[in-house]
Amino acid sequence: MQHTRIRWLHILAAILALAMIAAACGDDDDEETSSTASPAQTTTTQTAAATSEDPDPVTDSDGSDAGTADAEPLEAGEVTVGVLVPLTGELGEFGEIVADAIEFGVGEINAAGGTSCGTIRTVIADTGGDAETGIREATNMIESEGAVAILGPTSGVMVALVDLAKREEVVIMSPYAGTITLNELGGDFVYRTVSSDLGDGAASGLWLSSRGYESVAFMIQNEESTISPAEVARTEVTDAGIEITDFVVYNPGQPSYQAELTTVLANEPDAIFLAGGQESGVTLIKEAVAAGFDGEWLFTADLAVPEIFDAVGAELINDKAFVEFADADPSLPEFISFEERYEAAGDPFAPNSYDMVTLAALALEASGQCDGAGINSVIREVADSGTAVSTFAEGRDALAAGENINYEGASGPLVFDESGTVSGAYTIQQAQNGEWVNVEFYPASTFDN
Amino acid sequence: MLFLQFLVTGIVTGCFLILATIGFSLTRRVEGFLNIAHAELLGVGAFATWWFNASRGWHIIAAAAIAVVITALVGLGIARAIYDPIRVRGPAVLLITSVGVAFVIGGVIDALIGTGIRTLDIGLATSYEPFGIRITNYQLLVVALAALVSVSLALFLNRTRTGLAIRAMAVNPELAASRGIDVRSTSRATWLLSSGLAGLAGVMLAVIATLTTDLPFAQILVILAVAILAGLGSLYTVIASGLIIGVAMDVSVYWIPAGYRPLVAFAVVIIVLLFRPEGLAGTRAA
Amino acid sequence: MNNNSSALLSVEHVSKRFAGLQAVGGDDGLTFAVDKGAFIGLIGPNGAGKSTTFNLLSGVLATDTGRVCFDGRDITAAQSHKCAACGIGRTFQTPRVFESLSVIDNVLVGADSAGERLLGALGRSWRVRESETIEQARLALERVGLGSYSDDPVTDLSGGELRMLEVARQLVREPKLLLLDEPTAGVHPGLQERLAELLLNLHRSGMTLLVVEHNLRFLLALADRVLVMSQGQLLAEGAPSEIRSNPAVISAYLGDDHAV
Amino acid sequence: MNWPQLIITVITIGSILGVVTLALNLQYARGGMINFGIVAYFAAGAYAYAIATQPAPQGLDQYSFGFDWPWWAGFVAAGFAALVFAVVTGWPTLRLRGEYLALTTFAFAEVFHSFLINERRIGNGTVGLSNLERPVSDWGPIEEKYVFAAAAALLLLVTLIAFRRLLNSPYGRALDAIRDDEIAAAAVAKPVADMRRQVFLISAVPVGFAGALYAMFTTLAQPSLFTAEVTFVVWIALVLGGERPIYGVVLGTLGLVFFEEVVRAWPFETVRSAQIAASVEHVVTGLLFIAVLRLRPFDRISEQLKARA
Repeated sequence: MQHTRIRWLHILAAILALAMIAAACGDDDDEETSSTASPAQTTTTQTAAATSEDPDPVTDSDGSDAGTADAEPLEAGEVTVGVLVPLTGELGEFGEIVADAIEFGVGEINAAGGTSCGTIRTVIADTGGDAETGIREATNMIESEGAVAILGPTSGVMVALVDLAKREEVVIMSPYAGTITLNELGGDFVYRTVSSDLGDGAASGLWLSSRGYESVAFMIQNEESTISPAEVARTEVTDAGIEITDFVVYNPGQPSYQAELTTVLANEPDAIFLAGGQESGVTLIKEAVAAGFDGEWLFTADLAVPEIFDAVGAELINDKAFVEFADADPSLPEFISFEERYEAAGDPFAPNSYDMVTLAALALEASGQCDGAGINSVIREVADSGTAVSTFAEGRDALAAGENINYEGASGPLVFDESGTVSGAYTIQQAQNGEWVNVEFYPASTFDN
Repeated sequence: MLFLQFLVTGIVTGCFLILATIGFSLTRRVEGFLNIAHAELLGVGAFATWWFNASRGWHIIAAAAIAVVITALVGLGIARAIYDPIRVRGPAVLLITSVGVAFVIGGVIDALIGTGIRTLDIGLATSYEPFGIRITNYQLLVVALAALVSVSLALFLNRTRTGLAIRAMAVNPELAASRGIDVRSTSRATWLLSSGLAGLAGVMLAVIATLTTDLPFAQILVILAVAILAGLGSLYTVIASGLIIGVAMDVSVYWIPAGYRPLVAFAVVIIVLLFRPEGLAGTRAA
Repeated sequence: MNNNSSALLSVEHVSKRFAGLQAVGGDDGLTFAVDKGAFIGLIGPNGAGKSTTFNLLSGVLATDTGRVCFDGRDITAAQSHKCAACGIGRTFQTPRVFESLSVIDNVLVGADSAGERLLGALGRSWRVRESETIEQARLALERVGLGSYSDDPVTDLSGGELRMLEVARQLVREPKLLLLDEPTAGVHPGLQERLAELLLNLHRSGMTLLVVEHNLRFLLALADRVLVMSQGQLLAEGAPSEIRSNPAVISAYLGDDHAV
Repeated sequence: MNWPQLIITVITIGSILGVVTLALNLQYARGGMINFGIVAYFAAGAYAYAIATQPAPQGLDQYSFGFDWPWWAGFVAAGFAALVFAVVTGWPTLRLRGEYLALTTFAFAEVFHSFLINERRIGNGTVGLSNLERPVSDWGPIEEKYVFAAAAALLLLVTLIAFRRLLNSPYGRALDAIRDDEIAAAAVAKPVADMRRQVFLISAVPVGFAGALYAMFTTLAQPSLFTAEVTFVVWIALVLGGERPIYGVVLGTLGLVFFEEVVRAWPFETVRSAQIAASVEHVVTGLLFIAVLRLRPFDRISEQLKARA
């Protein structure tokens, strides 16, 4: 037993040593970065000081000076923004759209000379849609890369990051996390440039109710982002007096969905509301059509891509299928201008993503504080008070002229409610000759009760 | 009638599970460990089929044949390069290594294919409704293939020299070696066979499902369920447990929400194991 | 309980079948009794059911029919560790040792320590008596002639030494009844002598012994009574001298064996 | 690369997972029980903590229970929940051996996971319970991440001490005996079934605590955090570290988390590079497993440590 005790002490000593080294290094690190944009506690005091000195930072035309003073940490006068999206896994394609749109937005901002905190540098990481990876990558971005904002998480990851964001005083924003959980958690350091699933579901419900169906079946992928809007749509449809023949919640990743389809098809609904991913969606559509279903379809955003026509076979869904998703009003001048500048503007959530990064940059500029707390303190004002602007350059110039600004985004007017959510517009598109064509548009005002 | 429809669907599901599990079970019996990478071999088969069929424009049968051969060779190569040198370290190390192998194959497929969905260039399934029960030609193909594979594998294992050698290895490797069985060539035959079967299951996956790079590995849970239920038993128990789990999962949808399908599969496993601790094969040692 | 007062162990109409084959007990089952302090030999040809009988007595196997009483208690349905706790110690036909433990630790497992209970182990009180227990274990090893190996890994021992180790593991628990299954098999002559001496000593100190043995020269010199089993049934019973001359025994067992 | 941050993360996550690996080591290397559903006990702890400390449901919440207890009560509840789950799963399964036990526990974990996803009244289904309570938000001059790292390390340490003490006692000796030969152990009056059950139950408790700590750290209890992948990771750590030596187990876990963090610490500035990195990460991780399992570096280190002591 004597031996074990000695060995034991060795290990204890080693762990303690490791912990001490870590703590020591940590202290050093704090000293080095405390004068910088690091979100550590020292910066918080600066923030407080800044706010008390400048009660209205938006009008602080001196912001650029403060910014350069603050921006020492990043050698080349840079400010870091984390892009945390799924690049692999089921939502990989959407992650790519979002990341590309952010890249485009950052390019514009930097081409315009960057913010007064410096040019924007992005660090990109893949979450694979996994919350744990999201937390660890976000922590890395904040602690190691000094990110002041994290853009682009999906619903599940976004929910996981809420606490981290508030604790570290870093703003997180998503262009597509509709989950209703954020309706309670969001609003402080947590924002999204898309409306909540309540609106999404309401739009689906509205469409289904307006088509004159007598019966509708719901097929819902077992995920938060599909179940919560479907629940809303269910209420809407029930209230309209339409019979819901089935409400099937299924797991994705199956080779076939015949079992799930059995009762749905047996009940012969006029339409199927399919809220699912591409993999399950395509298989389901093919299996249903092969089994003789010839009613109409309503899909959700995941299927709002042109690849669906290749995968399913355009002739199977032409004219019969509709898709519903949060979308910019194509008649908005801001969207038209965005479309002219960015070739992939029509991709789902691309305008929302562009708006997200532009807003973050404008808030950085307006607050004059190059950190998350600064963004958080002014982002609502930047979005909705004063001179209307639609690009970063316009906004920066207006701010420099001492004006308040109101960012009118490519995806819509962008006004954050209490939970940090914007009210959004929705589009219904129809499959026609192998492509999606707009047939109905629900502006944000449709859902203001 | 609806119930019968569920039953038929369940049988088809079961037949796919048989195809997916039969090779996995063979490896487990002969090589003595759970080869988690088997699910990714389905992916190799599926995406090889897709590449030759949809990208190169080959006929589906040619694409499928070459895909099966490729998968068999990939499986054999992995076994020789990675599993063989550490065989002596026991099943736990082999199992964890196979998780590593699954990561590598998955990563390579991811890098080559990328995100998004892939479908074969084949027509939509045709439905038949004999006696009011709906079944498609692709479903019939799955059932036919499962039956064909089962019968020919049974004949192979019982009637051929190599087959008998594989069975002898499964029962007692040392004894087999001492009786003059060429262990190395028998092991090669086993790997070619089990990986080829994974390739075939992959082909069927490509035919009936919509491919994503995540889809093959998503099948590992059900494969495990079937393999566990079958225990270390013969080919026939794999067939039986594939059908039991397939039918249980699909018929359960008749009563309980579809989201619970995996729960049903594993609940069946637990219940069977509690009564027959060695799985369906069930020869209990004293 | 109808056991008579001097019988430590009584076996009544016990039988056991494996997959339909009768292993122990014929039509009426196996019946015998072991008196307190006796030294009994159990012999019979291979497959006579001797080891199965041991497994039934020590609770490794459950009986199909019949009753086993030990020290005034019915242990018919008792599990193996309960039987051991009652005071039945045993060794195995092929030695069973704890391969990852050292020789002394193998013996220490035999001793019941306060530190073997979950809460006891987390406390420190078991350490008080541990040195005493270790001393006992060393003594037990000395008695079986393994004293010099105590800190070696058990894998270094020969087959015969492993048998001795099993005996030592039981000695340290001081069982009331010790069942020895072929204690001399594979044991070299020097150790055999030592074993004979040990068994006599144990016998003299009042321990009850039941020994299965193929080495009849060894056993018949020591035991004071011998049971002969054949095909799961008791064939004969008596003093060693009677058994040697019993014609039934000779034909069933000794006839086709070149022993004695 | 920001080394202090990396070390903090490695200590925090590594210690939490280390507790799980230690429990697995106790069950496997000493108790001879292969538990392939260890993640379920971890999840049970996390969910118990979440449910205990969560405010009562309101508004859009779908969960039915929230007791709003203080964090320490939640922590205790987590250990208790893991224990209860171990009783429920251990009672029918522990008479199974080896692979069959492994696979049944795996099946139980899958059933539990599926249940958490589908029964939305327990924990909101797939979205899980979020914004969980953290013990204290204000630690004065000490940053919270250090507090968490210290708490995790402390839990690991306490578990290590308790397990070591147990295993260096006659109890541990008896366990080894049972694992080596059940029949022989029973022949010296060791209650084999009882002791196996005890080991199964006591090793579940720290796993529950680790689950609670993990829930506090991530402020989240979500089904996607508790997939079979966690079980795989912990087993990999166990095998990497060598099954037998208790320090090797800790070393293996810390090493694995360290590797994961180093891979992730690399900043990618373009979408394409991040995409390539994502698939390369899988390949590299897989290759590393294969290499480490063949070369066994951690095993050797801990053997050397042992030889020196």
